[in-house]
Amino acid sequence: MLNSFMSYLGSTVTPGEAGNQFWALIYVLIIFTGVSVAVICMNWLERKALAHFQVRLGPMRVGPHGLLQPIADALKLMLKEDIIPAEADQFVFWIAPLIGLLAAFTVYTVIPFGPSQAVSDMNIGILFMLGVSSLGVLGIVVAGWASNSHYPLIGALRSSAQMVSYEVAMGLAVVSAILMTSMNASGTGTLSMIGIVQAQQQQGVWFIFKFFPLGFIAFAIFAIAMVAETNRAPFDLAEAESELTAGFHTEYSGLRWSLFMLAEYAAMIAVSSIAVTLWLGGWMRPFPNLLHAPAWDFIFSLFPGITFGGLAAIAFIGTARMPSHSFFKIQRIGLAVFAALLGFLALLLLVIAVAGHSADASLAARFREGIDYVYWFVLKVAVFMYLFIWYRATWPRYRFDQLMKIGWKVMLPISIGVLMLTAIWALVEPPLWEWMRAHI
Amino acid sequence: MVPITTLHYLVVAAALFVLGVIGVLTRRNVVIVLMSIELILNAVNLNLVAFSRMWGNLNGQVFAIFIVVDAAAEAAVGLGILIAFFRNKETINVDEIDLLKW
Amino acid sequence: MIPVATPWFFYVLAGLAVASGLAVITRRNAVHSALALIVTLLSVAGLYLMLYAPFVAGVQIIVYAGGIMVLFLFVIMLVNIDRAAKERQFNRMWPVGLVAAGTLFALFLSAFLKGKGLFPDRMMRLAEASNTQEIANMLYGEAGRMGQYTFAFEIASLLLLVAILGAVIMTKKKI
Amino acid sequence: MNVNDDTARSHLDRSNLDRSNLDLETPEKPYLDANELIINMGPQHPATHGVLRVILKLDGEKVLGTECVIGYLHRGVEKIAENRTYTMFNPYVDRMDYVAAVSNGLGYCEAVEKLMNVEAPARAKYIRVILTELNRVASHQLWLGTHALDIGAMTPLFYTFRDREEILKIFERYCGARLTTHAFRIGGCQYETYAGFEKDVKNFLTFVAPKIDEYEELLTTNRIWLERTRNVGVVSGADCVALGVTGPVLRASGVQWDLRKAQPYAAYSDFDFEIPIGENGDTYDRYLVRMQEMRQSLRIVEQAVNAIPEGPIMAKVPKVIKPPVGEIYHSIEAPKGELGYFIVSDGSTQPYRLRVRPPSFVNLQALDIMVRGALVADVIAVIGTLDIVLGEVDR
Repeated sequence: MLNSFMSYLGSTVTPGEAGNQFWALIYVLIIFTGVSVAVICMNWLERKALAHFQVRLGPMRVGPHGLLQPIADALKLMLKEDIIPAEADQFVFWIAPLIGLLAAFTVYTVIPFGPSQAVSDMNIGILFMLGVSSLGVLGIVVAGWASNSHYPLIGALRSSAQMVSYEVAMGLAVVSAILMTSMNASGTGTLSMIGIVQAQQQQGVWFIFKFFPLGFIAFAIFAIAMVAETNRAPFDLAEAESELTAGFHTEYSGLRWSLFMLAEYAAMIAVSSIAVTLWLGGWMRPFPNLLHAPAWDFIFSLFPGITFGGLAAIAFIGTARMPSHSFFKIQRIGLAVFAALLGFLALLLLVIAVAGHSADASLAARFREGIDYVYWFVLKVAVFMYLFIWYRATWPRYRFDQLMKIGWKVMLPISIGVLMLTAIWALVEPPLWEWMRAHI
Repeated sequence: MVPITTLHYLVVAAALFVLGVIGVLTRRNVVIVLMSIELILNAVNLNLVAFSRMWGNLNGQVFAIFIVVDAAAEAAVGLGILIAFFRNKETINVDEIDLLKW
Repeated sequence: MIPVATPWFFYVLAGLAVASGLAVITRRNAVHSALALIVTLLSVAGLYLMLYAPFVAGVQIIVYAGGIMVLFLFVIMLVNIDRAAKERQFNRMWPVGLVAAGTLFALFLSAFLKGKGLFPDRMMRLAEASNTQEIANMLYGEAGRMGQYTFAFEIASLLLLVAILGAVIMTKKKI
Repeated sequence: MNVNDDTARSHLDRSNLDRSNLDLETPEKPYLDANELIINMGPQHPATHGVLRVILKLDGEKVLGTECVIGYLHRGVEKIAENRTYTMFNPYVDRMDYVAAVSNGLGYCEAVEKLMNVEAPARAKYIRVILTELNRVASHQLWLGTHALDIGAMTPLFYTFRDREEILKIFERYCGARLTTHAFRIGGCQYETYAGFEKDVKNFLTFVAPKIDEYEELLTTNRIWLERTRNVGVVSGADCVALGVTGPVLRASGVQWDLRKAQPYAAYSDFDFEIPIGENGDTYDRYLVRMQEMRQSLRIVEQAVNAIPEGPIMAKVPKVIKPPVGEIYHSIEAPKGELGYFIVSDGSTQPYRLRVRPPSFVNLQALDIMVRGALVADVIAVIGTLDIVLGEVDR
């Protein structure tokens, strides 16, 4: 037992590949906890960022700057009465949020946070991800049907039509990225998530910049389709609150409703992870090939510490700026403790970075590497998360027919065109280089 | 524990196949009849993939993929017929679809 | 990689598949049937994974569970289920059908038992990592040659096109 | 277009106003596809601007017809008037269109003044114009915020509320109330302007002009906004006239009809302003017209505040108001359209009958012809663009 526990520590493959069930379980637990925490953070961040977009403050009362608001919300939702309408289909109503949640969380088993920081490296990784995330629509459809009410039903029909349509464009955009992985000596591509990032590493370019502008167009299509896929503004027709009151989850309340929210945010992080993996170099730090000297490695490995240090500094400034009134005393102490925690984390990360730099191939070095990978991956995903909030603050909502028009008449043809052009380019480019090398 | 052999998979596939056949033969609801057909196709797929592993070549898996394609086409057309039928007769019971025209 | 194809997995997945398959044909409500069918499909996908057919498993999840079943649910919502659920569920010939199906199952089993020698007890280890690539080679051909199934593949795409057109024409109210 | 054109009147008989095919009693067909799905939108619905109930007959997402059910906010304002003296009734009118209470008060006071043959002094008239136009801006800002929210753009709501706040602050400093102001009295204004009123108004003018550009920046050229509003809820000028629709909805359909120009009341004849009109009569045009109206209102306020005359603010009005026997109809251009008061006096201290012509109520009639054949989402957009206030619809 201890043997298998220790034996994995030195390995450089995912626990799934190493066949180490124990570490796989640990990774699953870490990732699921991490995702849940990320959803909570995202909840707070969305409310705050959205509030600041809209010249208001957002939550300020529960904890300093509303930091404890998500926890209070979660408590409230858990304690709230969980109403099941009398005419609803009890069993299906009960199971619908779980389907969505399960689909959203299962996806995380193949997301590569680093070359070995994933539960498993399936060689059909991306196929698995698309497939399982497409199961999420079942939860929505079934929830709308089981509520036995008109608004949820319309919401469910809308969202199922929407998700199925945008999956097509999404899939084709993904295929064009997968095609790019085959641009190596053997001419063999890969569907494995880790393999895709490694292909970008080998080719020395993020796929967003590959075959410019084809990679970028494919990425843009994916970026639009993924907003539609997760039912977020401006494609949030399924839960358009001004039209369908709340769409498919109109009849849901309490914990079950919060499960839908959890699934939605988890799905947002999941699709952003796909985009990051396919087009933005996954766990790679910027310019790994150009700035590959150990010194650069060291500098970039300081980033996690610096980020947390910056957050701590912001929290400290917030503490200092709090009104000096006895009413704010507890809040001030809370924020100071929070800032101190962040600062401690920053210090820890910096120490690890320095220790990992000095001692090669030690546990610290491996630790530092892992932190680096996860940090860059999470940073890229966080950018997408911010974009989701930004979209929501800026844009009105599309109408259903316009949404369908964009999906089928704009995105699908463009993605097919990009796919064909990518294939042609991939065919033409190597011989062209050969020819140029020979003649020029 | 007995190691799992091809035969195990064949028995599962046979069970699914028979369940599908029962569904097709006895149910009245067309939607469920169509779903039973999916069960049958899945049983066949399971057989093909099991044999593919037994013989160590991939022909069976390729066939399975073709069957999935066929299932998609069948579902689309079947459900299309169902909707057209429902629009005209307002029933989805298979034993009321005994006229070839109306 | 250590194979995870332990018998336990097989028995659980097989049991799930058969049990939910039974639910598919017995449920009164079509939505429940559809949900049961989804469970069956996912367990069968798990069985494919155990048979070293990851690509087929992926296709099963994407096309069946994510595509076809959504279509089914969509149609179930379009037609009125409430009335259908109140009616008689089985047709009058159900004993005949049951007997016929039982006979079929007995036939299968006897064939399996009698022909046990025909099925070698071996289970080949298929190359899992290159599974997708090998399937692609068979479908599309490799190194400039036409694959074994390229023609069939094209026919299949044509079949899909015809199916799309047929479905659209049939369901459109006014053409 | 000439409003008195006979062809416009006869438009009422045209088939697109035919309501006979809206049979809400049809039993539900058993399937959703060729169905008539009947949906109850409201009275508790986030986007019906209060307690409007719209029964929608849908074919999938397509609207086959609508039926408005109103009266959830009915308070019997007109009946109350018969039991109150003219002075006592004055605050009640504020509660009809509560986002444009100043306009309501202006219409009522002017109607009674007209009935009594009294004229408010020039200074009172100018104060009335300033406050009314500020209120128009506030009303349009509220409309813009809620309309954009209905269409899915959350942010403009908070921007407009932030700026509307400045107007409400001016009201509060002037008369102590923010929403239901009761700013005017029969015969003039009760309150003299507070010290620094002019400065506040001028500050507000310089403050809000760039903000209106800000709203426009967010929406006017936004592709999604354009797609959601262009050719949505189209209503022709002739239809508008036939239905009695007034206000920005009428002007967006290309009919240049504004009571401030057509029959100037208060001091409007003194000011130079334009009447913005639209071309297509769609939701986008109505949006543009209202945005322009805000700017024009600011222009009027600027002129008025620069030229505000000195003098009394109250005309000679008896303590007990007893208008002579007779009847009067007086209408003003409220932010939402023509707000008219028809008062029958029997010579006593209370009106014998008082009838309000509320713009929201009349404009709401256009909902059906605007959304028929459109999608559910358009119903929301159209309810928003009609700019109804249920307090005024139901009274």
